[in-house]
Amino acid sequence: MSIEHGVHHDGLHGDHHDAHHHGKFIAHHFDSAEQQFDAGKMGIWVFLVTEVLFFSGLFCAYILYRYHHPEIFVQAHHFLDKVLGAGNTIVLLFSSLTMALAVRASQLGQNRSVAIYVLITMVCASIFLGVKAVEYTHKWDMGIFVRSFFQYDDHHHAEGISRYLILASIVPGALLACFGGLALLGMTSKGGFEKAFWGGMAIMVLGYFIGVGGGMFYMGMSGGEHYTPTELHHDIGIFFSIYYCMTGLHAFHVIGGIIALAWIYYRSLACHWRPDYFGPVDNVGLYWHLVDLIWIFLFPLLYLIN
Amino acid sequence: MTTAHDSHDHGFAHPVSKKLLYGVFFALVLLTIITVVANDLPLGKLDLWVAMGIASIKAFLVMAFFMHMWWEKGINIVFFLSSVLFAVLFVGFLLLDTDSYKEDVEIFPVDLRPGATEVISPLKPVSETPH
Amino acid sequence: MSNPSLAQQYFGHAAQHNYLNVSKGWKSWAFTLDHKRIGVMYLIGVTFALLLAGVFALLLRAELFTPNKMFLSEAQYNQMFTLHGAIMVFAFIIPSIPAALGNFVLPMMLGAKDVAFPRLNLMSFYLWVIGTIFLVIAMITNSLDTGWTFYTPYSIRTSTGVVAATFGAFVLGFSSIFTGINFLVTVHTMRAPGMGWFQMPLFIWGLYATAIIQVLATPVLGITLLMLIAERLLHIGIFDPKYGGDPVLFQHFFWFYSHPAVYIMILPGMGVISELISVYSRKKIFGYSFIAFSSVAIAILGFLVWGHHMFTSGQSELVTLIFSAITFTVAIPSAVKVFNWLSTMYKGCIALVTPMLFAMSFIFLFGIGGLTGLFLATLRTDIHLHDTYFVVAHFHYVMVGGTLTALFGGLFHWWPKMFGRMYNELCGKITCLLVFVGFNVTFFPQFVMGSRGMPRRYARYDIEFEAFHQWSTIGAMILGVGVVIGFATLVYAAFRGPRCAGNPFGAATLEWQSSSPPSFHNFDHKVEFTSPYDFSTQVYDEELDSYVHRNFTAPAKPAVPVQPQSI
Amino acid sequence: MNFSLFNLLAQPDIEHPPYEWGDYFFPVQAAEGAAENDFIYWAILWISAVFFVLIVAFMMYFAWVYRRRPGHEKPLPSPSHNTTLEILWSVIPSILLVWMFYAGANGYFQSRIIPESAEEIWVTAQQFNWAFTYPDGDSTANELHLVVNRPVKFKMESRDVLHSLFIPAFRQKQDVVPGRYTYTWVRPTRVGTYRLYCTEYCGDNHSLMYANVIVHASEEARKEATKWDWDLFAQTDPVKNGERIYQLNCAGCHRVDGVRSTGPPLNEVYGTERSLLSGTRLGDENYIRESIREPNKEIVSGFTSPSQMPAFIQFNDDQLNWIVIYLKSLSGKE
Ligand code: HEA
Ligand code: HEA
Ligand code: HEC
Ligand code: CUA
Ligand SMILES: [Cu+2]
Repeated sequence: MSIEHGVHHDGLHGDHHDAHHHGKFIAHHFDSAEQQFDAGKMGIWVFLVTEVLFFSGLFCAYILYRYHHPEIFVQAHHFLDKVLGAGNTIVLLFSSLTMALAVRASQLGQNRSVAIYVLITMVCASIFLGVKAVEYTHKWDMGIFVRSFFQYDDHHHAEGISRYLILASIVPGALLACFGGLALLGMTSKGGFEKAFWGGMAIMVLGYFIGVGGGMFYMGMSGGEHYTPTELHHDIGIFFSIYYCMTGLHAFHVIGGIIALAWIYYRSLACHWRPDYFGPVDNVGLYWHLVDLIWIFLFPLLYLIN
Repeated sequence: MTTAHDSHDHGFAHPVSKKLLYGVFFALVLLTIITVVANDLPLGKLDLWVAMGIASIKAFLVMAFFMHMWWEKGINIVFFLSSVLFAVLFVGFLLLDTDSYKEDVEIFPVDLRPGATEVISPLKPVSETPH
Repeated sequence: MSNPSLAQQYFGHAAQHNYLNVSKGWKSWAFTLDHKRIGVMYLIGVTFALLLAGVFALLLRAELFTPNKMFLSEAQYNQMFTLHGAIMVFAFIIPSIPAALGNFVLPMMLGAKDVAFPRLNLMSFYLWVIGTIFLVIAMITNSLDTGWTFYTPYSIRTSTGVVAATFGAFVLGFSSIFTGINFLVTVHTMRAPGMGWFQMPLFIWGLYATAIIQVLATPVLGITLLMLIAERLLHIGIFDPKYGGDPVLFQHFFWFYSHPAVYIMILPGMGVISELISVYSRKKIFGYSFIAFSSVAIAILGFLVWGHHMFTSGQSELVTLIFSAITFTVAIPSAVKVFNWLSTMYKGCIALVTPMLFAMSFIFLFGIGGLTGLFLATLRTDIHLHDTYFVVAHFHYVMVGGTLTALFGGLFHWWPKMFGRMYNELCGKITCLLVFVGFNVTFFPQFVMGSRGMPRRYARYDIEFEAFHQWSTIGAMILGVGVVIGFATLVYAAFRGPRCAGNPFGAATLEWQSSSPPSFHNFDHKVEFTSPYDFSTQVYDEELDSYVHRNFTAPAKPAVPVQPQSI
Repeated sequence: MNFSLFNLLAQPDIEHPPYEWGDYFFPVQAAEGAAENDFIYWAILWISAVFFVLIVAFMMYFAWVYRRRPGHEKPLPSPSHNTTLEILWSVIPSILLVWMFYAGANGYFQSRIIPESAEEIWVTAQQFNWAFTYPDGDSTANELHLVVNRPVKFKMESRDVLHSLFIPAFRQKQDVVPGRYTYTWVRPTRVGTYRLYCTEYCGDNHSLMYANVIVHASEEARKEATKWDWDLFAQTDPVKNGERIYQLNCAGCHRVDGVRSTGPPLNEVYGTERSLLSGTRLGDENYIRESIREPNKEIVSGFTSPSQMPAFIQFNDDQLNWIVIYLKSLSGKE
């Protein structure tokens, strides 16, 4: 939110302002760093409120359909792989830990540690997306789409790499190339700032490929999600509609989180954080924990049904 | 819980001790493993509630310590919890309603759904697949 | 009374440096972070939306002059009322008072320099622009014919531009959410020193209650519209009965937002009316805390009644009963407000000027609108009245007679503050009269027509309803003229009206302590917190033709104009 | 009564409507529950009127007596709050509101609880037609035939989008929801003809989706009105029968002179290659039958999907055959 302004206002205010030291990042309309921090904090909490209610629509759809058609859910969960889901859960929990550590470091003004912790958080987020990409594309290969396109076909077991997975990896691949290239360019400039930033970005995208690699390796080991039903419930696609909506929306939030984290990473490299100014890290952290929190519920709801 | 704070003063910054953060993380991992394992136990109907109970504990841990809610201002906690309250209200009313007219939906023949004939079978006929 | 010439210097005509002339060029507006400029831009925007949707209203009224086709085909008629309703609701009425007037006034009333998150505020405005553009794109490419309610499965089947329009509404929802977050935080953290919760002006209480709804309800609209888009593009089978979905579920989702949204529309209006009645009666508002709490009560209770739009939808009897019961409870806090306003007028010193006349017509029209809500909340009668013109009349009485009237009253009240110029009182009164008369002629016959069974959303109708429709059409034209005169008066005043000083009406809320128009930082001097309804602090200054604060002392340092900030 | 502004001036011959209008404020009370509905309505109206008149009277009175004028430039001393008053004016309306809720809920349940003895009529709603199927298997389109004083239960089903069955004279309304059944019931108490409207917006011709409700004095009269006139049909030649059905049901949308109107012209359907959205197909007998029974299944190119044409499920095999024979005769092909 609005933070970085006011530098040029110093000294221009009426006398009541002189009592406070207006720091570099205090906006002109706040009286003190603490007021600004409190406002930002409350703002982000209220924003999280809207996020919870945003997801509540999908949770509601989930609960209603599960309550009325338990048989669909029991049948459908065979298509989801618990191990991948649990693995991803732990990746996200770990990212939450590093995020909390980043916040702590920022409160102590340790900008370098913030950068490292945030980078780890971003890498975890990418790993998460990579694993999800494997899960999604594997389902698409078998014709498991949303309700109206659902046409299950067990015979189609991916030999080699899924076409969909290659498509899904185009954007991350391109990003990796871009960031890598920029990092290389950054080598030449002095100060190392650009190198560190773009290098970090490249490492972040690498996380995606780590996730994909890990997911495929696991699939290869376990033979993938095996389920050969004799008869499917005619509305089974609704489960997957809900599954794709929920996890898809969650994935969008993960991507949004990565962008916000990249911004924090950038500002950490620029050494912006001080014990009286760390609001952005704290606020992005809160957002990131919420993304984790939602997954904590999604995992048992979608993957663990008996 | 003040012990969790570093003793020296940072103004409004209240860093949480690393030990606590690591401890919470390990608790979370442990709970994740427990849910996965519990899923295979024959719990019957309780199954869902056990899973949700564990998820709630995990949520509590994340909110209280990672999100510093334990030390948060009361008003922000009220705001956040109110979102859960309203979500519950929303879902609650809908459950109540859909449950009462469920029967009228269930007795409705699937093949009378408007224009539904094309999409009845979710199984692709084997003969059509190239493999 | 302190030195009038000093007062002249700081509150006098032609404030030297104000937020309007502090910087020039379109960029200084487009990228401004100043809540006042954003408020003005919002005002221009919502007025555009009102006129656009108003033209649709007049077109559809014209078509209804005869039972058979005049100049619109059935399909065109359906598009007309859909665009009218959707643009009015999403692009006009929801942002109108909060985002236009509220944006301007709220920080000043709190004695703050700006809202808590100025950049979020600007973003909210641009989201409004983008959302409205999407609605307009839908309008001119494929049009839209689902009704503003987007009920499935018709909204999935129709060939019109549902995706663009719903996406527009989705974006507008976020615009509204951001305004809500901003106001909520501003009220919590940026009140002037000394201003406790119960020293806030009641307009702020209204906006605060509104912000609660915006934050808690609008996200559900967001997800509903996304699911509708997904349903239309991918057929996810949640709302579409063809794939096992449930259309009644969609209605629940929609009204979970859209009922609370009607209180987003009215609560700020009620806040405005509380200010007007008190200022123009020059009397402390009666029952302050009851009015304040009733706003919050309406906001919260408003979440528990959405099912009253679905009494005949196939919703279960049990839920229907519960929703009907809770609906009645909302009437109590509304009644409390009306009675407190009346008591404020009692023994007051009432100036019968334009804003006060609007406030009085608000009480009249909102009274009818609210009371007819009771017929609809009553189960037996709603079975008959649902989806007839009775409902159309009800909601226009509350939305046009209520909110639009309050908006007009508020604009006339704060116009001198916003632009430092006075409007023509006679034109103001004419506007008020035309709007009042035109409005009643338009919508009163619709109650009768609805009771007789005239369904809404009908392009053609049975000849028995002809007379009612004809009166209604004539009234709409009068109303349209009134609206146009009103805006013409205001626009003329903003550019050519006689200059006026800081506080021409003698109001005691903090925004009137600034010059007119306010300077870039809102106040050039230390804000002196006084009770918002203690009019004894305001004394008339003949030289200025304005009121000044009794304890007014000139600032120690002359105010230095500062450069505006932008992103 | 006709209040048309033009008609008041010109006093032309007023076309007599096919249904009854009722008095000024309400349609006639033609079913059980109508009187109760009107009573509750009037009661709320009077309660509201009392409050409203008082409020406006006080407002005008204060505005006049305490208007700002020379000699009255300051408010008079008066309290700024009074808790007793606040309680009073919350509690009195509350009591009235509780009554409204109670009366409304009571009436509502009577309009929802379906008597055991009710006969069951199936209602099929479709853009933009109503079809009614009676217990003895007869069916009618856009005309609902009832017997006075006999309770009927409507079992309603929609073939496409939401519709709503609304009979103002009966004060009864219920949405028809696709994908499930909805129910409502009425007991007509007055012989006559009334309007039935669709009150849930359902697309282009929503406002034309009305029907007439004819309440008969006896079962026999109803039977007479609903049954197909087999004698008339069986004795003339099939082409004539088909033409008659065409005139009654199809002519609104289809012409037989090669000109397109709402639907394609029907004179050359039989025996030619039809171009459909999904490809081409020969216009044979089966195609015509399908077009009538399931118009949505295939859509003629140049028309929108879903088809605007209602599914005529009420035709029996004979009737279908007659239409086919009639269309064949038009095309001149064998
Ligand atoms: C600004 C918007 C606004 C406001 C404030 C209200 C206020 C109320 N509304 Fe309205 N309503 C709409 C906008 C609004 N409504 C819209 C847009 C629709 C239709 C949407 C659509 O379908 O397209 C609608 C539809 C609607 C319905 C559904 C009708 C139907 O479709 O069948 C119902 C049913 O209960 C209802 C009830 C009420 C009630 C009880 C109030 C109460 O809050 C009113 C409370 C106020 C008073 C009671 C008056 C003041 C008090 C006195 C004068 C003192 C005396 C009081 C007593 C004796 C109690 N409204
Ligand atoms: C804020 C909300 C709002 C407002 C202000 C209005 C204002 C008006 N409305 Fe609207 N209306 C709705 C919200 C609103 N309406 C909604 C939600 C619906 C339901 C839609 C649905 O069913 O889906 C509805 C439906 C609706 C119907 C029912 C249609 C139907 O069911 O078939 C009718 C019919 O009379 C109507 C009439 C009017 C009229 C005459 C006005 C008048 O107040 C308008 C006054 C006129 C103007 C403001 C225009 C002035 C401008 C000019 C004269 C031109 C000048 C031009 C330039 C300078 C460029 N409205
Ligand atoms: C409300 C309007 C409407 C009515 C009434 C109607 N139709 Fe149609 N009909 C259409 C439309 C629109 C189409 C084209 C879209 C489609 O293929 O469904 C059509 C298509 C057809 C076709 C296919 C024509 C072709 O060119 O291949 C036949 C046959 C047909 N109708 C027969 C009938 C008969 C027989 C009746 C009366 C019993 C009837 N229709 C009543 C609107 C109508
Ligand atoms: Cu059918 Cu409206
Ligand atoms: Cu409502």
